[in-house]
Amino acid sequence: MQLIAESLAAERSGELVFSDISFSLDKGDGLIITGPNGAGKSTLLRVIAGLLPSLGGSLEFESGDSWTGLADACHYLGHKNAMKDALSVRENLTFWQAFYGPPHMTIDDALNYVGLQSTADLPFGYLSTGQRRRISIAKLLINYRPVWLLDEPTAGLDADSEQVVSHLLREHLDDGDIAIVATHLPLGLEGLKELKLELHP
Amino acid sequence: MQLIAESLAAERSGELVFSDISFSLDKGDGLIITGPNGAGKSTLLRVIAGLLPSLGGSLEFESGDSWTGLADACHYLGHKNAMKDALSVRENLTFWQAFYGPPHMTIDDALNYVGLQSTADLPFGYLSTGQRRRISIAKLLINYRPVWLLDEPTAGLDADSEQVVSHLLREHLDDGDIAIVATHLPLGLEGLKELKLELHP
Amino acid sequence: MTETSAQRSIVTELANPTRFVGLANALVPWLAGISALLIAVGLWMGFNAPEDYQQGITVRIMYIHVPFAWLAMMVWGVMTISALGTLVWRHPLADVSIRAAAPIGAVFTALALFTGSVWGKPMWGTWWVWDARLTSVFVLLIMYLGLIALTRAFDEPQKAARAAAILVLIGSINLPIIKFSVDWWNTLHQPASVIRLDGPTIHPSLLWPLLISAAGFTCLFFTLHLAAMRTEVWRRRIMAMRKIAARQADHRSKGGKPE
Amino acid sequence: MALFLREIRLGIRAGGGALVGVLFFLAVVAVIPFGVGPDLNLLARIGPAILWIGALLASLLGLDRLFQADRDDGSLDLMIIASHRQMLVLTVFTKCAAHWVISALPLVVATPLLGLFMNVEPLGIAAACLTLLVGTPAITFIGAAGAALAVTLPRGGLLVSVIILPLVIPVLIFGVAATRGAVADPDPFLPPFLILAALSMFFAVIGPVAAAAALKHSSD
Amino acid sequence: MALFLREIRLGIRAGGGALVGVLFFLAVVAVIPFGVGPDLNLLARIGPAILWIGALLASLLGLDRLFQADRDDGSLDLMIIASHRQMLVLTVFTKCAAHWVISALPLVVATPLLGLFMNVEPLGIAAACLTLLVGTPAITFIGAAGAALAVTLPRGGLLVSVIILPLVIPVLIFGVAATRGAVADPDPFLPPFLILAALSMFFAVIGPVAAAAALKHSSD
Ligand code: HEM
Ligand SMILES: Nc1ncnc2c1ncn2[C@@H]1O[C@H](COP(=O)(O)OP(=O)(O)OP(=O)(O)O)[C@@H](O)[C@H]1O
Ligand SMILES: Nc1ncnc2c1ncn2[C@@H]1O[C@H](COP(=O)(O)OP(=O)(O)OP(=O)(O)O)[C@@H](O)[C@H]1O
Ligand SMILES: [Mg+2]
Ligand SMILES: [Mg+2]
Repeated sequence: MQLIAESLAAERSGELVFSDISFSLDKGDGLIITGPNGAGKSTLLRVIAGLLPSLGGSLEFESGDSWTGLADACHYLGHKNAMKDALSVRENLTFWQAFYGPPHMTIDDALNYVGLQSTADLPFGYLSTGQRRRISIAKLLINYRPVWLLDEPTAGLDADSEQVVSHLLREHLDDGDIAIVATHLPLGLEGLKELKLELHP
Repeated sequence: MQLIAESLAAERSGELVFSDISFSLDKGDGLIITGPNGAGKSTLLRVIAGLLPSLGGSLEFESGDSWTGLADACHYLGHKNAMKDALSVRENLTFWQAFYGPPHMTIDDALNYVGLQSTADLPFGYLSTGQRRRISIAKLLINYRPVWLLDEPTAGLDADSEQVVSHLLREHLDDGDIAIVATHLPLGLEGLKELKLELHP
Repeated sequence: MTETSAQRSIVTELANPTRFVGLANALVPWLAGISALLIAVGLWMGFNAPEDYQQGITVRIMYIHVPFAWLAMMVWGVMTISALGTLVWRHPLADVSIRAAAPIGAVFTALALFTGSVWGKPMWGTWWVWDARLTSVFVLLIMYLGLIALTRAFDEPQKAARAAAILVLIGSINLPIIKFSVDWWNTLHQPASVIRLDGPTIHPSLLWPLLISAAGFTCLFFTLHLAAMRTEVWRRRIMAMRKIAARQADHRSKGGKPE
Repeated sequence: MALFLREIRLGIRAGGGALVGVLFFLAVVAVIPFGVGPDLNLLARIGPAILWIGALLASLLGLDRLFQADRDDGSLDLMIIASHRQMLVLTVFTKCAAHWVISALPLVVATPLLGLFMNVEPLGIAAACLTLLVGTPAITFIGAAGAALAVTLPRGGLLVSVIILPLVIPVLIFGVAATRGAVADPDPFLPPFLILAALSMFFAVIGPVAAAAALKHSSD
Repeated sequence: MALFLREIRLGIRAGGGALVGVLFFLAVVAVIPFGVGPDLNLLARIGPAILWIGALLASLLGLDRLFQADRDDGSLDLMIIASHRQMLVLTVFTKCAAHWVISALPLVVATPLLGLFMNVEPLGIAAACLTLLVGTPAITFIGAAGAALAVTLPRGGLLVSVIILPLVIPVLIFGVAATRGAVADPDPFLPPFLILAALSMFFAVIGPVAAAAALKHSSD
């Protein structure tokens, strides 16, 4: 498995946000994207996920398996949680599990992992900010995807949950998968590549 | 100026979230609320702001000045930014300034403080997550309120902006005002009281 | 320590309702008996009352139609008082009362409409006309159903309480419209002949059975209302208990894992 | 005042809200003739009523979201907190006023044109415009109360309409009565019109008060 | 399929229950006589038109938020990303189907009752039911395309109303005409009905395709 980006560039409402971003990730590689607010971390992730067009450059993804492309092989976790307030946590996760195809882990196990099994039957809207984020992280587990694109996964999490996320990322990378994480907070992981974006003048 | 809370308690959907919370803040005191996700930090702030009823106990606020009550004398900064995506930053801030009564600082100065003067005429929806949060922090400055209730003010901010917020808080407290801040991240401030909430069994 | 205070808060919350449940337990059988008796007497008298020379046998529908129609309006009145109870005195039972009364009121309204249109077929030659009285009762039914939908839409009774109370208060504006619709617009439906300022104009041989059965149905409403309120109080209590149980079970399953 | 400006700006910036209403109104007026057939006389007779019904239904559009957006982005919380200084009733009133300007006023403006389609005589059109101008605020104010009741429901559109419709019936009755009064000779114009105005005033008070009471306890 | 379930659940859960749809149409129909008067003959004639207008209103009340809600909470991003595996057109189609079930199907179910109230004759009721069943999907699908455009463009709302409602009005007209054709003798039933069915089919394809195309480029 390999993910190679070459001189990516993106613009927002006519202004160049970043340009000439290149990196290459192999099996088990993780990339941390850092930079000040507005540097384009989220934008870069969205470009990688295919939600925004790249102004130039190329993005190549090769997987040994049957994934048809990067969009197909990735979990994207944005700033928003993609859950419905009116549905229960279990209903939300059941939906995404069915939507993403073959399941990987049961919902109860995933909730257990993030320590929120007791909230399974609460409406999602009843959860606290950090609990919501943790449910979104549980969503990464219920279906298997080799590439994770995470945008500030630990925003609003307490110290224990940050640990859980670090641990999870570690496991994911150790399995030979790929992760790209935009974050302001140190994740406490070692051996990751780092990409520092600067505010465009 | 004094803010005294005695044995506050709150419930959410029929379940007690916390009980018997007491604290007392004098001129220049700051209170940091910490605790794991779902411990009730946001709930406590909302109770103090008067958005949720307290199950018992009392909350007393005395100010030398003409503030009629705590609700009147406070700035509440929740998880959400209370800004409209379709309006420009300046329009948003102008509205809140007018809404809150006599202005304290011009909008340009406030934006300058958080380092976002260049975004004044962009629609709020065009900003990045951290930039949005910083605009909300600028909102604290445009009208004067002696009591600040901040719910994770630094979530999503980069290191520099965190500094700015710490600095701002320091100044606010040094002026003899009061601040209550719920946060997971250390603020780098000293001499603040701390209230640790626990997950209710 | 926190656990006990949790229980205490629930106990104080239900202290009043607990007394209420005791009262309801005592009252419901008696009320049920009285209403059964009154309805039986009223209807029996009604069936032995002289037939109307014009309306024939169908006049007997009156002994149920008119009580249903009165009750349809009265129930909203009861709910209005309860709404004041919720909004002004914040009495916990007031909300229970609204919640319990709404479906009963809806059924009475539906029955009034049904008996009315069954009566209308022979009398006016049609099941339904859009006259002011009929339409306003129809609107009342919609209001009842809307209220039920609103209370059911919230997943927590506490949140629904206030919304329901406000809606009931605003909706009570409609009651006088129904009552006086016959006077304000000239309609097919007949004007008030019992409840009017200058005294009833209806013949006593018809009036008495009508009044007795009306009293019977009113008792029936209070029986049903009390019983439904009791059920609602129980339901809320069970919900609260279930939550506590779930939380404890959850803790046991965690097996003392530190939090 | 600032709120009023903000709301108007938002309404215009977001665009379309008003036009959807007007076009729905147009749809109503366009479809009725196909229902009743090409009887111009009849059309002219029921014209005012249709105009009123169309306007009434059109003004339901968008009403359910009156407070929803503010709730979603947290503005509502701040407005509730500030309700000592800036009374919530007043805030609601201002929002209603802005909503009326954005979405009901265009309906009034469109009425003459649509009245022509319906073959309503000029006097009738003038009367319809006038009654709509006076009567639609009542709809907005009642609607605000309905919207506030259901503000916590993400998809309350239908429910809000169910709650509002029975309450606006008096407005409709007197609106149509006044309009008809202006055209048909025996019927008077002024009494129903005055009642209509009174209704608007009445609901201008009741609606915001009820809405504010509902909003105050909606936060969670 | 999971999406369909989710949408239905959401519609019911968040909107106040399955009955609200039926209730809404009852309320709309109950309002009409207050406007046009209690003339049963007249009511029978405008009955079908009212039903169609009610259907349009119910669809419009929720349609504009069809994709907005998904966009606001980030679900839409994930659906777009997954569009290789789970075609976006299909996703849109499913959402439309769910929306139709929630907002238009109750009308079809309630039509016989409503027809009775409006004194429509049995044949007319059957015709109304049938045309509504066949025709309302077109409204939903057209609306979906509009809703997608509204999400995409900053001022989409405006565009939507200009593009969408003109497309919807013909559907309404054919629907009403077909219903009338079944009752009134000189007018034919089959031709407008077939056109209606064709319109529904046509938009069932065009609508989701257009919506998917618009959505694909909506993210920013
Ligand atoms: C669906 C159709 C009908 C509805 C919704 C309806 C509704 C009502 C209501 C609300 C009242 C209470 C009025 C009051 O207390 O002032 C009432 C009373 C009454 N109705 Fe009806 N009604 C219907 C049909 C009929 C028919 C067909 C008749 C017979 C011709 C009838 C005869 C009466 C009588 C005699 C009273 C008692 C009036 C009095 O003495 O105050 N109703 N109805
Ligand atoms: N939807 C949008 N439309 C137009 N411009 C945008 C949009 N979102 C972001 N931008 C602009 O793009 C630039 C980069 O934003 P981006 O969200 O990628 O920053 P970021 O690095 O993720 O910041 P943060 O740390 O605050 O999340 C910013 O200057 C911002 O103003
Ligand atoms: N709107 C709500 N309705 C019902 N229950 C809620 C609601 N919001 C939060 N809760 C519950 O109240 C408890 C406390 O939530 P709160 O938001 O105060 O936590 P918090 O300490 O702020 O957590 P975080 O660090 O995640 O922000 C949680 O158990 C949560 O499930
Ligand atoms: Mg970002
Ligand atoms: Mg919180």
